[in-house]
Amino acid sequence: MSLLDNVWVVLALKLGIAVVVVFAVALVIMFAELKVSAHMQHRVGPYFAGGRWGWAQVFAEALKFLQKEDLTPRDADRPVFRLAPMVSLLATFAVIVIIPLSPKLVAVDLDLGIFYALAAGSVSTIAILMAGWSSGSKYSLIGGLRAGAQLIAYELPLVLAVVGVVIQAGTMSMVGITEAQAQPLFHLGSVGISLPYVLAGQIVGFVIFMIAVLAELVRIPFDMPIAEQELVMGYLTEYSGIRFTMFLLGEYAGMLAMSAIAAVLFLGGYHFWGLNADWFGPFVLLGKALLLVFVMIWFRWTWPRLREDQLQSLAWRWLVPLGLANIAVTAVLKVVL
Amino acid sequence: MSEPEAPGAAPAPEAPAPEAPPSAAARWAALAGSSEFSDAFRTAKVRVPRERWVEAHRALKPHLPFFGWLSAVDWSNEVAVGDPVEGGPVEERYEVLSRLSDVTAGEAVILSTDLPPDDLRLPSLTAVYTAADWHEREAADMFGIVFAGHPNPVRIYLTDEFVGHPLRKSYPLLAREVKPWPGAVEVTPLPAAEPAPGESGEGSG
Amino acid sequence: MTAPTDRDLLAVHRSEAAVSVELVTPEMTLNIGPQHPSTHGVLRLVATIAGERLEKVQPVMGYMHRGYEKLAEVRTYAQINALVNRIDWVSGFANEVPFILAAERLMGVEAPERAQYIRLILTEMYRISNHLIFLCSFPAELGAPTPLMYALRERERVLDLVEGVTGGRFHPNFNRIGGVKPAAGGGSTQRTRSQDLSQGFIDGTRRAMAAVRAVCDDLEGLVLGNEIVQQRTVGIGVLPAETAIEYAVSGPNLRASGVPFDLRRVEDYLPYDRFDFDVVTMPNGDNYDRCRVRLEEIRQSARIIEQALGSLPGGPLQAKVPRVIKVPRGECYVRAENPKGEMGYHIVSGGGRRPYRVKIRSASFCNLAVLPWLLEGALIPDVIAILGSLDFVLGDVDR
Amino acid sequence: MSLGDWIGQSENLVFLAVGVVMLAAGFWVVTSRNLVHAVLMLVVALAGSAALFLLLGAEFVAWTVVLVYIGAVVVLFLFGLMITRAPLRRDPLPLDHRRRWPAALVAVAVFATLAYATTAFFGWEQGEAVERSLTGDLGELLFRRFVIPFEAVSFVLLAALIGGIVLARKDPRE
Repeated sequence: MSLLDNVWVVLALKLGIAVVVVFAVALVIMFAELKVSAHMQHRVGPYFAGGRWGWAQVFAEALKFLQKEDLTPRDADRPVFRLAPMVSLLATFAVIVIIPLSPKLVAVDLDLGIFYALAAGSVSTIAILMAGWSSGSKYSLIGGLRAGAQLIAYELPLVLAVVGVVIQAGTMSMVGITEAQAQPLFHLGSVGISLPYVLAGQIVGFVIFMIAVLAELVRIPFDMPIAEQELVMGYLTEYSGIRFTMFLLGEYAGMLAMSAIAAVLFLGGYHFWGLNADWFGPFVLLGKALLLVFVMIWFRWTWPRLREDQLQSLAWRWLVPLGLANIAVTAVLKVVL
Repeated sequence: MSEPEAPGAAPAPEAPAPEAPPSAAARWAALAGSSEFSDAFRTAKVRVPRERWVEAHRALKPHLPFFGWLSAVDWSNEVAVGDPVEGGPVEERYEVLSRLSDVTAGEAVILSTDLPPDDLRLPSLTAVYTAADWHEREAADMFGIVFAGHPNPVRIYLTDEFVGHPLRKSYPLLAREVKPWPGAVEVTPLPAAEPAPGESGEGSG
Repeated sequence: MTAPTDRDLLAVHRSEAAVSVELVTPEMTLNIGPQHPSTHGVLRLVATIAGERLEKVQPVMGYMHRGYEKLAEVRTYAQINALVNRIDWVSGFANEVPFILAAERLMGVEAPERAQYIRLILTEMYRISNHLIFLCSFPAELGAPTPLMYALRERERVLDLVEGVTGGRFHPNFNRIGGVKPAAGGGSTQRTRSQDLSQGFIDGTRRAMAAVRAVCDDLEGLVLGNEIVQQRTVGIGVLPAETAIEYAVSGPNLRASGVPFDLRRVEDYLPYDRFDFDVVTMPNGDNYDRCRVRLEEIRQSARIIEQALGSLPGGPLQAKVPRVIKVPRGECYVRAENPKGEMGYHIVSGGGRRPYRVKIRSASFCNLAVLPWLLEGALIPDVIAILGSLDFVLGDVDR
Repeated sequence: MSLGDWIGQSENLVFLAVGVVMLAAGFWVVTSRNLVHAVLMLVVALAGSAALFLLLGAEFVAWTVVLVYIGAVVVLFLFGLMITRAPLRRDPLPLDHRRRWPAALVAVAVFATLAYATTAFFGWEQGEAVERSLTGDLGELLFRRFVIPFEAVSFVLLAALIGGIVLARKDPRE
């Protein structure tokens, strides 16, 4: 019994650390969005808070959100309305748990790691639908509907893109996939050269994965469910104060989580040529993930938004067939090579 | 876009008066079937009787397809705000104006008709010019003119509870009555300048 | 009002189930506005939607109706001039021009050449400013906020120059009957080289025009060249020429439908006939063309301004007018090519210091009338895009 | 094995707790007057079944339940409900209660059939505990031994899919 208790204690500790780290990085990403967008638009961005570069801006905003009134509209379905942000945040954290930071630093290493991540991530759809419906506002409802349609459409390409990687690596474990990418692919003289999957056959999968991730995260150019100019923030319209903050945090934590997963699946995870994964692993992985996050921010501030039907046709006409073709090619190559 | 090739401009030489080419207003008046027109201030204006209002528009439409605007003037000797017309009383009536133009050469005319103040009804132009829709709703709001046959005769600017028709001369400007506009004394001579003759001298305190 | 019991609702439910065997998507009435990020002010669209498609839409206006036509009856001409540049606040000066021209025509006064040139330059600068606002707000409505900053930065330069001359940015109130206002310390109507233009205005304007052209090139590449923008605009909100004329759409919206009608060419008002510029038209009349037309018009306006700066005549700023402006009896309508379309004033003068009646023909009001036609059957995202592409200002709609 | 021993094992305690939650959620699903609430309770019930699979060590099946049933099927349910007749206000949508007894009968019959089939096939003996993941075995079973039933089911599902599209699609001539 005491051992079991210990396991739970350890797990709780790990989870606590994970939550703190994720919050910290999410705040960094928020700040990066403020600054990056500002520089892309010839602005300075946050400047005063904290004295230098406005580094305290995100904390100031977090405080502002926390002290705002937590409103629940009269027509809202109270329990569902209040539960939705928590479900959203929970789903995101459930994904983050399985990301391996180094060969030894893994909160949970599941056999089915990536499969679990996809399953946990799909729960966030429910949270969005809950938020959209329970707000009692037509704009929220339309936003929720759009989100539902969009997330269903992009779940499939996401899974298909992952399947290619799984076939090539021969495992679903996140650690296993990372290690598979560290295996020497070919030899130059006596030196074995390893390549991350994005360079070793899964470039199509990577592109599909990233597009689907953008859609899953409801980021521009796929942010129709919140579409401020059309739906006045869609399913977020009625949220305020701490619950809005939870959605916001969920978005940035989700960006981090999905980028980290993409880094594990396609960019070699914690491995980087010549760096000791045990020591530098966490930084390498974080660096790769933040690079992808930067790309997401970059897209956000340069592109307009697609229309819902255009997004659907992109998913079904291009991404799904491409994903299937990718799987077929990968499977054939796996057998042949 | 192609067919209204401004025929108003081309047949000008064939017009009856040989010594002076007839004014644009005369040509439009002939087309609209009216003999009352004026060309003052480079603004061609043709008066038609109320009965011929829609017909006149229909006759002009092939030449002037662009419906600029429609509005009205409340000619009244008793005014609640502003100045009455100088130089004697006017014939009390509501004058409805509509401006038509083309989209090639800038040919244009204002059609006008008179309504007696106690019978503000006029057939709607919406069947001829679609664009008249909102303008007629506005005129109905502002002057209380009833446009018979309008497809959507709801108020456009004012709320449903609003009483009165603000652009009638009998409608007071309440804000003005509560607090007189300083415009009454607005002309103050510059300190250096000598007081100008006329009203400004009276206005300066 | 008592709440319906479950039993009542059940009865309704059963009868519905009996009538409609298949599940139909219920129609929903969506109020877009009056408080909405994309309605350019307080416009309300009562839309009947099925799914995301608009079945019918009814614009509701009047939230900003300020009664300018009534106010004009109690104000002198100079005071009305300060009023009318608030109609379309994005292009303030351009609102003043047709009003002053109408008053001048009734009085038989003509402004001196230099004043006319200054009017023309300022009008074109406001046209640039207006179109830059369009070019930055339109992508923002498609979800791209960044062009906003690019376009607004150059607009600031233009407005700074305007401010240097007129002292105002949005509401210059710079026109006077018979000319324009002499700048600071002025007051003389006779000074030949008067202090009308601020120091460095000409050079500054030339530089600003170069910057405006540069930002136009940027926007052409980054906004109009963007595939997503093209997907969202090409073939969307098509307004054929016949419909545009039928609904009396004017200005860039009309020219985007392929009708080469520009009052600067047609009407004889400011010395436009001395300058070389193109009337820009586009063939398709969709959102994309409405965007392109405005982009090109910025370039043409820059062309006009550069020519006008090169041939700016000297001379007085003001014609001789009586100290107290009294306009003789009569009526006339003067229209001008405003940034948004045909703007005109029908002034009926009773012979006094105040007009008897002023009818304001504003471009946005007439351009907006085509909205229900354009929006029928559109998807909600396209509704916002079409709305934005028409470029209206609610002050110009409601007056 | 006495009841005390049975309860003494922590897995059984968890099983009991999950079972109770599932039962309560299931009851809520059929009694709730709010369709959306009912569907959300269905999510709880499905999550419970995923938890049960986890207890059994069948990770793959558990995550499949989450991914397919919660992530896709329920989302589709909610989507369909919201687009048709989910009430935006809080007033409950009156559901038809006339056929509740036949429905209960069908439910009991299904339960009895499944319970009988399970006990008849596996018996009451305790199965051997499995230590490793069953994913590989599951794959072997599906694609070797049961490949023909598997393909047949896929075919039926495809037919159902096409049928659904045909039914839902309105004739443009109408």
